[in-house]
Amino acid sequence: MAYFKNIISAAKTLSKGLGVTFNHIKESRRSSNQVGINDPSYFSEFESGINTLQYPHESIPVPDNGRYKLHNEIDDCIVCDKCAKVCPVDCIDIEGIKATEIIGKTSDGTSKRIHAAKFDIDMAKCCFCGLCTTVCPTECLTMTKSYDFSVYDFADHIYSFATMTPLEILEKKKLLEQSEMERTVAKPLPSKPKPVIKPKLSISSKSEEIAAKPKPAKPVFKPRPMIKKKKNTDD
Amino acid sequence: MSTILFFLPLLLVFAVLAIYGERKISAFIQNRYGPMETGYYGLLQTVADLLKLLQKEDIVPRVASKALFLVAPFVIFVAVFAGFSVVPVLPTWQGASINTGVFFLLAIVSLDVIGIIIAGWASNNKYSLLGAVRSASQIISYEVPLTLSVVCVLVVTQSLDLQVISFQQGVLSNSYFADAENYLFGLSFANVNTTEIGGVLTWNILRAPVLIPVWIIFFITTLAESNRAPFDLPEAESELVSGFHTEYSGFRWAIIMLSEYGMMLLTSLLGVILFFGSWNTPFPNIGSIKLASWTTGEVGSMASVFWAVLWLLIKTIIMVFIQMWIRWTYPRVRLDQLMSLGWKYLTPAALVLLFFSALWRLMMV
Amino acid sequence: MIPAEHFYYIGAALFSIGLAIVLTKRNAIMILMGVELMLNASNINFLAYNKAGSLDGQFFALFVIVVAAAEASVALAIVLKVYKHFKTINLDKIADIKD
Amino acid sequence: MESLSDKIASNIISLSRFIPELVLVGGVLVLILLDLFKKKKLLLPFALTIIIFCIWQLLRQWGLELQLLFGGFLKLDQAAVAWRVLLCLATFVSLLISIRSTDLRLKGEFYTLTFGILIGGHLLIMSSHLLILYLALEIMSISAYALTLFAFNKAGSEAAIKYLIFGAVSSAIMLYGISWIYTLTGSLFFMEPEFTDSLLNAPFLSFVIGICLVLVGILFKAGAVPFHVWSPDVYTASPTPIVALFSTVPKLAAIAFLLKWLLIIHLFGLGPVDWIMLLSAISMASILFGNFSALRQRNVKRMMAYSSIAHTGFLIIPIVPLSEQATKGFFFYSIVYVLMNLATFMIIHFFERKENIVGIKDYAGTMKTHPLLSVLLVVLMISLTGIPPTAGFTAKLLIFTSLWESYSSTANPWLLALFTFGLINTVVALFFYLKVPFYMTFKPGSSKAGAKRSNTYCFENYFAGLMVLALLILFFKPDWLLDVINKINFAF
Amino acid sequence: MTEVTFYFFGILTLASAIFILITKNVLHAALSLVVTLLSVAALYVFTNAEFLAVTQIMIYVGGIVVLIVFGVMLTNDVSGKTIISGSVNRLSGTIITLTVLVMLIYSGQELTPIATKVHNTASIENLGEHLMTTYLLPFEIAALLLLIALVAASIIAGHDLQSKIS
Amino acid sequence: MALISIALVIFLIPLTAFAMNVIAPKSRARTASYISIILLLISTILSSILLLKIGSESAVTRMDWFTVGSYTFEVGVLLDFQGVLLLVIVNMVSLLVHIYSVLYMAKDPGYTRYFGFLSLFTFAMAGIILSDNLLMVFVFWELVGLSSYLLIGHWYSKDSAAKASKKAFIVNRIGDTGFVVALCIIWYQFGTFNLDEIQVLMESSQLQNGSWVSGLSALPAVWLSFMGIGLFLAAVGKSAQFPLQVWLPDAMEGPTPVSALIHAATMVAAGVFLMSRVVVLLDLTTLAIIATVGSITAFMGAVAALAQYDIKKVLAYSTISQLGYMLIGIGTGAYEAALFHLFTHAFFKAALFLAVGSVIHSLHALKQKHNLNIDAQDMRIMGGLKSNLPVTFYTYLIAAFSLMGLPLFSGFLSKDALLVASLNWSAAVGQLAYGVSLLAFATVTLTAFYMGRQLLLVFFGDFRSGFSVSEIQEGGWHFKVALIILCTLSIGFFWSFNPFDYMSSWLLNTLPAKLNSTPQFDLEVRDATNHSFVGVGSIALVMAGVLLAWLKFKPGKILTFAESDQLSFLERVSINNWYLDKFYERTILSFIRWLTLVLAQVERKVIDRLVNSFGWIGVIFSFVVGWLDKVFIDGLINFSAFFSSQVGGMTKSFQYGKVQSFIIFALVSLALIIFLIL
Repeated sequence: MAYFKNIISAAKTLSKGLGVTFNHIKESRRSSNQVGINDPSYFSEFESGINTLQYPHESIPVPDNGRYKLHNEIDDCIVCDKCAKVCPVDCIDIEGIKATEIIGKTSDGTSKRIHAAKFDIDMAKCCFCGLCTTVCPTECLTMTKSYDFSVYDFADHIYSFATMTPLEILEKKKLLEQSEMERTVAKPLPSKPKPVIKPKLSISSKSEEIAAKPKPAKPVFKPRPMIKKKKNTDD
Repeated sequence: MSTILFFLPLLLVFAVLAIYGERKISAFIQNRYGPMETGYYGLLQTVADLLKLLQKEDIVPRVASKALFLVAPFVIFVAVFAGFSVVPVLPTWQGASINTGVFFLLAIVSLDVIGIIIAGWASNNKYSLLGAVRSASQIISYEVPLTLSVVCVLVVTQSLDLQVISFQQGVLSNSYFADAENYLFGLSFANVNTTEIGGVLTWNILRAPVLIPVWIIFFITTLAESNRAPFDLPEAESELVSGFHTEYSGFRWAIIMLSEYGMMLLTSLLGVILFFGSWNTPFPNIGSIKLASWTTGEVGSMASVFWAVLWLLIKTIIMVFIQMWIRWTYPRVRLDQLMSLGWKYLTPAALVLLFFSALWRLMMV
Repeated sequence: MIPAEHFYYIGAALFSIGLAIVLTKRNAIMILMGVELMLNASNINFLAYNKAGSLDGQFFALFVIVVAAAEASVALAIVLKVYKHFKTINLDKIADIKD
Repeated sequence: MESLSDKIASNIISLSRFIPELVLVGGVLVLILLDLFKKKKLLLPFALTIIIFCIWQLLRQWGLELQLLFGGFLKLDQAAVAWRVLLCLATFVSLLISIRSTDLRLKGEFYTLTFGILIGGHLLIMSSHLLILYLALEIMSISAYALTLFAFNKAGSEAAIKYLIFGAVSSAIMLYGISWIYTLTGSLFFMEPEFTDSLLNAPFLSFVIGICLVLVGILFKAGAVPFHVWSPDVYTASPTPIVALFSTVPKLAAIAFLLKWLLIIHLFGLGPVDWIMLLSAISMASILFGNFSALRQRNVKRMMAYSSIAHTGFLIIPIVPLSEQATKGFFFYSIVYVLMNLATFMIIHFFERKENIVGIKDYAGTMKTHPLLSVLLVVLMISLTGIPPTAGFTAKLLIFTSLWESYSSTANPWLLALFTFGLINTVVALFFYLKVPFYMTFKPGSSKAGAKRSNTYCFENYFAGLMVLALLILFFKPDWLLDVINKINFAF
Repeated sequence: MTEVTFYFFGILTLASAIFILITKNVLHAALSLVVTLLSVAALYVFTNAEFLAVTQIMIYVGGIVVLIVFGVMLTNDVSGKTIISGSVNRLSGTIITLTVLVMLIYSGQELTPIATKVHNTASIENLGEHLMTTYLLPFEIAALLLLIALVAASIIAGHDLQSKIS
Repeated sequence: MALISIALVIFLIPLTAFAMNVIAPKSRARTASYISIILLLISTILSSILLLKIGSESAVTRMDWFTVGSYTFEVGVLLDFQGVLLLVIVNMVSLLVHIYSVLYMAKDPGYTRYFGFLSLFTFAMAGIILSDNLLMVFVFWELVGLSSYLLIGHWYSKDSAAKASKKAFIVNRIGDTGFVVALCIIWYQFGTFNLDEIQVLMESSQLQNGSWVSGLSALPAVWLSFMGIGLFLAAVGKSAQFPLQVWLPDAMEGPTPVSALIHAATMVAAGVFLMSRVVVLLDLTTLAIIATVGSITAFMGAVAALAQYDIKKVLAYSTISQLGYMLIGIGTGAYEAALFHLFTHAFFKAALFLAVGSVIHSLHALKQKHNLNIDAQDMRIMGGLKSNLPVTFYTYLIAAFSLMGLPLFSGFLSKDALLVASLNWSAAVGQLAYGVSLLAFATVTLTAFYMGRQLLLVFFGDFRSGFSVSEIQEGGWHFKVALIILCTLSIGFFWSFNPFDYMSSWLLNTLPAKLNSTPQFDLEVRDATNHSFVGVGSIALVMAGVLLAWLKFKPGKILTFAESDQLSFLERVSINNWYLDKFYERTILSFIRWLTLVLAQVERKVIDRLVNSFGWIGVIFSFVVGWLDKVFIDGLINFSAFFSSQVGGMTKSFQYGKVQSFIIFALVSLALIIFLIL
């Protein structure tokens, strides 16, 4: 009879279920070992014990190549603006001031010609794609292991890496204006006025070559509108 | 009066602990820790929550019918709390000794349906009303097998007084009934007299093993009666946004929760008293090792009070634990499943078992 | 001891109130409530005048309660049916059968 | 004080006398099970078998002396046996009527509720305790409320709620009357001498009120004026087999009980109240309202409702004088009433199902399309009126004879009034009963009835024919039945 | 003390009953009915009919009233409009009721209590024994009654469902 | 014993015939009708044998019917001369009508039904005749009424036929109420319904100090009159006497043979026969009433027959008139004369009807042949038919002479006896009682006039339908056999060897002389002193009537038939049957209609009035309140809203079907009952 079969199967499955949960209670006497992803037993030991991490007090080891918070070594940065251009979510905000002469060298020997007046990364916007790190010519922009950057204020997610004080910025701007004026006075026929109008684009010829690269790379980013389209049709 | 004095604090403490316990148990079942931060091992978490609730604003929706809305939680609470009045805690003390004890308990507890309906209706919210109607239909439906299963026990014990039932299930039965005799499994023809042995052997569930399935039915129905998972359709957070108490907040919500935990405690107590030897010790006297007598104490002595309360609470807490355990194991049933379980399975089974209980009773005499 | 007459007076008043409800309310369910009051009035009489040594009154009252439950269940089923057909249980509006 | 085992033993003995009812109750359970296991086709044959079995068991009780069962709750005497056989037969025929309507026939609940009414009738007939009276009336009422709704349409629900409310109120009033009598007497066994003794000593007003309140419930079931108002609606809206049942079983059981009740409240003639007056008035009112309201009806079933109200009045006539002979006439009338009414409803049901005829006017021309049935219906209508050569006449003759006899010995003017009134109304009755034959024979048929000619020669029509034949035979040879009735002791 | 409690419950009974009579809101009436029935149950206790009192609570309050409330909710628009019941026959109803009341009270005065006023306490055992011996027949009839009511209610309420299935 | 078995066979033969006709399939209809004719022939022969055997004796055979308590109801057969003679006549006329109908109804779709009901009627009639107790008589009385109802409504598709049958039945029931009342009184007084026992008891009963003592029981003397009047009322209904004669003309809607059998020869005579059976029970008052009513009916019927144009209606009114004669006989104590007239009338009236039927049949054939829109029963289109319907004409002539009361014919004998009796009675009672004789004699002239008129209009003169009279053809042998036998029996020789002297009639000599045993009934009315005067006088009156008719409708005279609005007063009275129908329509029927209307609605009305009155009180109250409102506070608008809502509520509450109002109604009734008891 289906009636009694029903009862029996119900009793069986119910007791099975109770057994399962009771095992969990039993196991909860101990915490499971917090092993990192590197550990070979990372997936196998998932079941037994309490899996919760009491986070502020303890945390899972992160692998060294973890890609979490962005970090810019401002000393090595030549303010080439490539990272800002390539960023799909526009989370990097850069403002550079042309220096009148070479202001220093990076660790790999590239000479720095531009002051970084502003180098802000909005981590709230960041999508951790890592494109900026790949385009960085001096490898000054890197992703770090640090994943805990919770804050109370939203604005605190904007990390500033520029080290210049407002006074310095003003001074450097003044210097630039001065030298510009000098140049226009000395050479009435300059080769190209354009860089003057758009200081941001006035990059050295070498950087111009590199800047050309992203253009063929654009199709790589094309999928974005495509994805959007797809979403729209889904809706 | 003594009922209030004893049970109200007990209920409050229990509720606080039970909520804590529930959170912990749910956490453990889900491989979590549960509350850990407030107090040692999160012990003060419920207290903190309670304090928070008490200072919350008492919101009454504008379109609610105000008087009913305000009074409903108290109706529920009073109905549940009145049930405690007949529960015996000690051999020498029980709230109110009325000879219709269990019957009264079942009757008065069934009143909380009214409270739930008032709450649901007065909220003037369709989720609340749905929850209330579900709750009422569920409670009414499950009252039938519940009563039947209780009657099974009553057939065996031949009394409605919970204190009498308690006395029957232990070594003290002789001190209360002059000629009481307990036999192993109630089979008098087997002639294994367990009157002096006591302990677990004289608990109802072993005095008449037919009560084991009865207890299962009893237990399932009490779950439904107290709207506990997997029968928590009336509250159904995911579909009905907590059902009849959707609109309640703050202190009144706390009272509703208190009633719910009170109901858990009450049904657990009732289960323990009816099936698991009430305040009697589980240890039997084995020959000269009078474990049972030692862990019972002289009636009236402080030791006796201690042991009785201890055993009763331990057993009750175990029952409560089982309720929680079940809650976090099973998914919520559907309404039709609920009804078919109640009417097609539990009720007939309870009827059949009632018949067998009567047979067992005949063998006991 | 309370004299039996006092029970009787309460019962009589309850009966009259029940009757008034039955006669004056439009809603079918209200009328059922009135009937329940009338039954309760009888029960008060039965219990108050229960003769010593006999349980007749108590048993009668018991059976009355049982019957009332049965009747109420059927009654509400019928009321629901009426509601399904008429979309009201206002007795004034339930008058379709004409001769 | 008897010991426990004595009580149990006496109960067991009583059970052996209670077998017919146990058969019915067992039948109810088996029918429910049959319904549960989807053996719907078996339901009707099985139900009929149960009733036959019950009748057989009843007939085995035929010669028994008066017995008190279950410690006096029930009184079993020859009259009770006879009445129960009659009720069983009436139910049997009502179930037969339902053979044509599949929607009823295949519903297990229909049988359960029908049997409920039958069992209630049995208990009412036998009861000698007010609690049994109440329970029996309630069993009948609750079954009847539900059966009223069995058409499951709008009209059915309306009739049901009216019936329900009226019934619930009447039974509540009756219950209050019972409680009142209980306060007066302290006893509920109304057949016992103590009961009547205490009633004799009771204050006049209280006595009257208590008895009258109890009468409400009984008269409600009997459908007597002024507690008749439910019946037209119920008769109109319910399925015909159920109406046939309503018009016989509860009504006869209630009036048979009324007779018993009247005997008691008469207090051996020592009572302070002249109940003859009251019952005469009720009887006259029933006849008047029944007949005159029937005159203007357009629906056959509604007309039959009023007809049955009038017949209630006629059925009360023979219980008014409280003489043995009248009681026998009453039983005879009841048998004839059952035959007439059920056969009529059988035919009405046939027309309703086959031709969809409900209005009296729709019967026009059926004499051409269904000659046999129409002739039967004509004879039935004549019998209902009480014209020879049908048993309807013999029955009326018997009751009026005994009424007259009683009048000539007591010279109670109310009896004379009742007598003349009843006779005059017999004439009035003619006008509406003959409306149906009039339309059948003298009006050209509409296309509706005449279009298709369905087969008249089916089982239940033969059965109706048999009943009509019985009516005719009972006119010519009423002795065959009266000999049996004369042997029954109606407890005087 | 007993008297005071008795009259308190008596007055409560009547007051809540009158509230049912005068209120227009059906649900309020139903809840007032709860109060009435509970206080009637309390009155039962004064006749030493404890069992009856508890039965009253269990069946009436726990069962019938809940059914009634269900009825109220299912026969009304649940969207929260107050459930109003108007009244009819106000004048005639009042007159009749008053007549009945006066008649009952008047004749109640001459109601000499033949029944004794001693309410004997019935133990549950006593009741049970009587139910199974003396009152066996009514008990069985009541069982049948309940069965029939069950069948009746199910066929009435469940007919649509049945016809939908088949 | 032999007699009783023969009687039972005679009794059962028509029932057999009925059953056979009902069962017979359509295709065997004719065979069935012939078989029933043979059966009836047998029963006629048997009853004749019975008549010869019984002589002037009487025999009663009785057995128990059923017993209730201590009472035993009995059934029995009473055989006496008058009964058996009527049995012969019923059987014979029925037989002839059967034969006649084979042709007359040949093409009717309801052929078997017709014959079945004819047999049923014969059976019922035999039952009335043979029953030995009044209860059985009543039973068959009803059955006769039923079969008459069915036969009148034979052509039920005709609205007028349906109405006529209903009218006949209902009017008869009014008479039956009287029968029932009389039965009750008889039962109370004598405790038996058996006719012979009643007679014995009645003879021993006395009138003392205004109370009627019989055996152990005594009643006020007025009950004796009531009983007689009750019985007479039954006869009034069945024999179509004033004031219940209205149904008989309408009953002519039935087939003509039916009219011949039932509404001329037998059924209507049942009332007279009943009177003759219970004549012992009639006291002086009743007799006077009977005589008066009889004479009034005789006169009114004759007057009504004067101006009719429907050929059958003339005969119908004539029948009423003749039945009035018979009742004059009963009332004046000459029951044997009444019976004599009953028997003679049966034959000649049946013959007249059948002859008329033949005429109608012929004209109907003409009508169908030419597909005309004429009324085949209208005398205005007839005339000059004697040449083409010779048998019909001569039989009609003989029967008409008999009816007029010309010597040599049976009618003369019996009418003479009646007239003599009435004159004697008037002389004995005196003064006002002469009115009865006067009306009786006047009727003689009127009878002669209308019969002469009919004769002249139908058979003499020119055929006025516009067709040649040669197109009219007489029916077959069926008609002729029936007509000839019937008209032969209307000749005086068969009834009395001296056709001028009724005193020498074998019939009158065989009938027991004086049956009336009512206390104080000591009139000697069987005095023949006036005989010669009456005989001559009546012949003269007949001649006068015939002469008048001749003058007015003589052949060759051009007849103009006035439209109904140009009729003279007398004609109008006549043609409308004294406006009785209209009178009843205006008074009794409309009253009854009103009564049923009122009573049918009493149920709801009572309740509604109740509610209504309460509503009124409410309105008045609200009016007062509103008035105060208006005066003291300027709340006119409030008031009108209040008022209208009150009125609206009131009207709403009038709606039918309110269960609570019913409860109130029931409760109020209950309260009334209780107060009634207190």
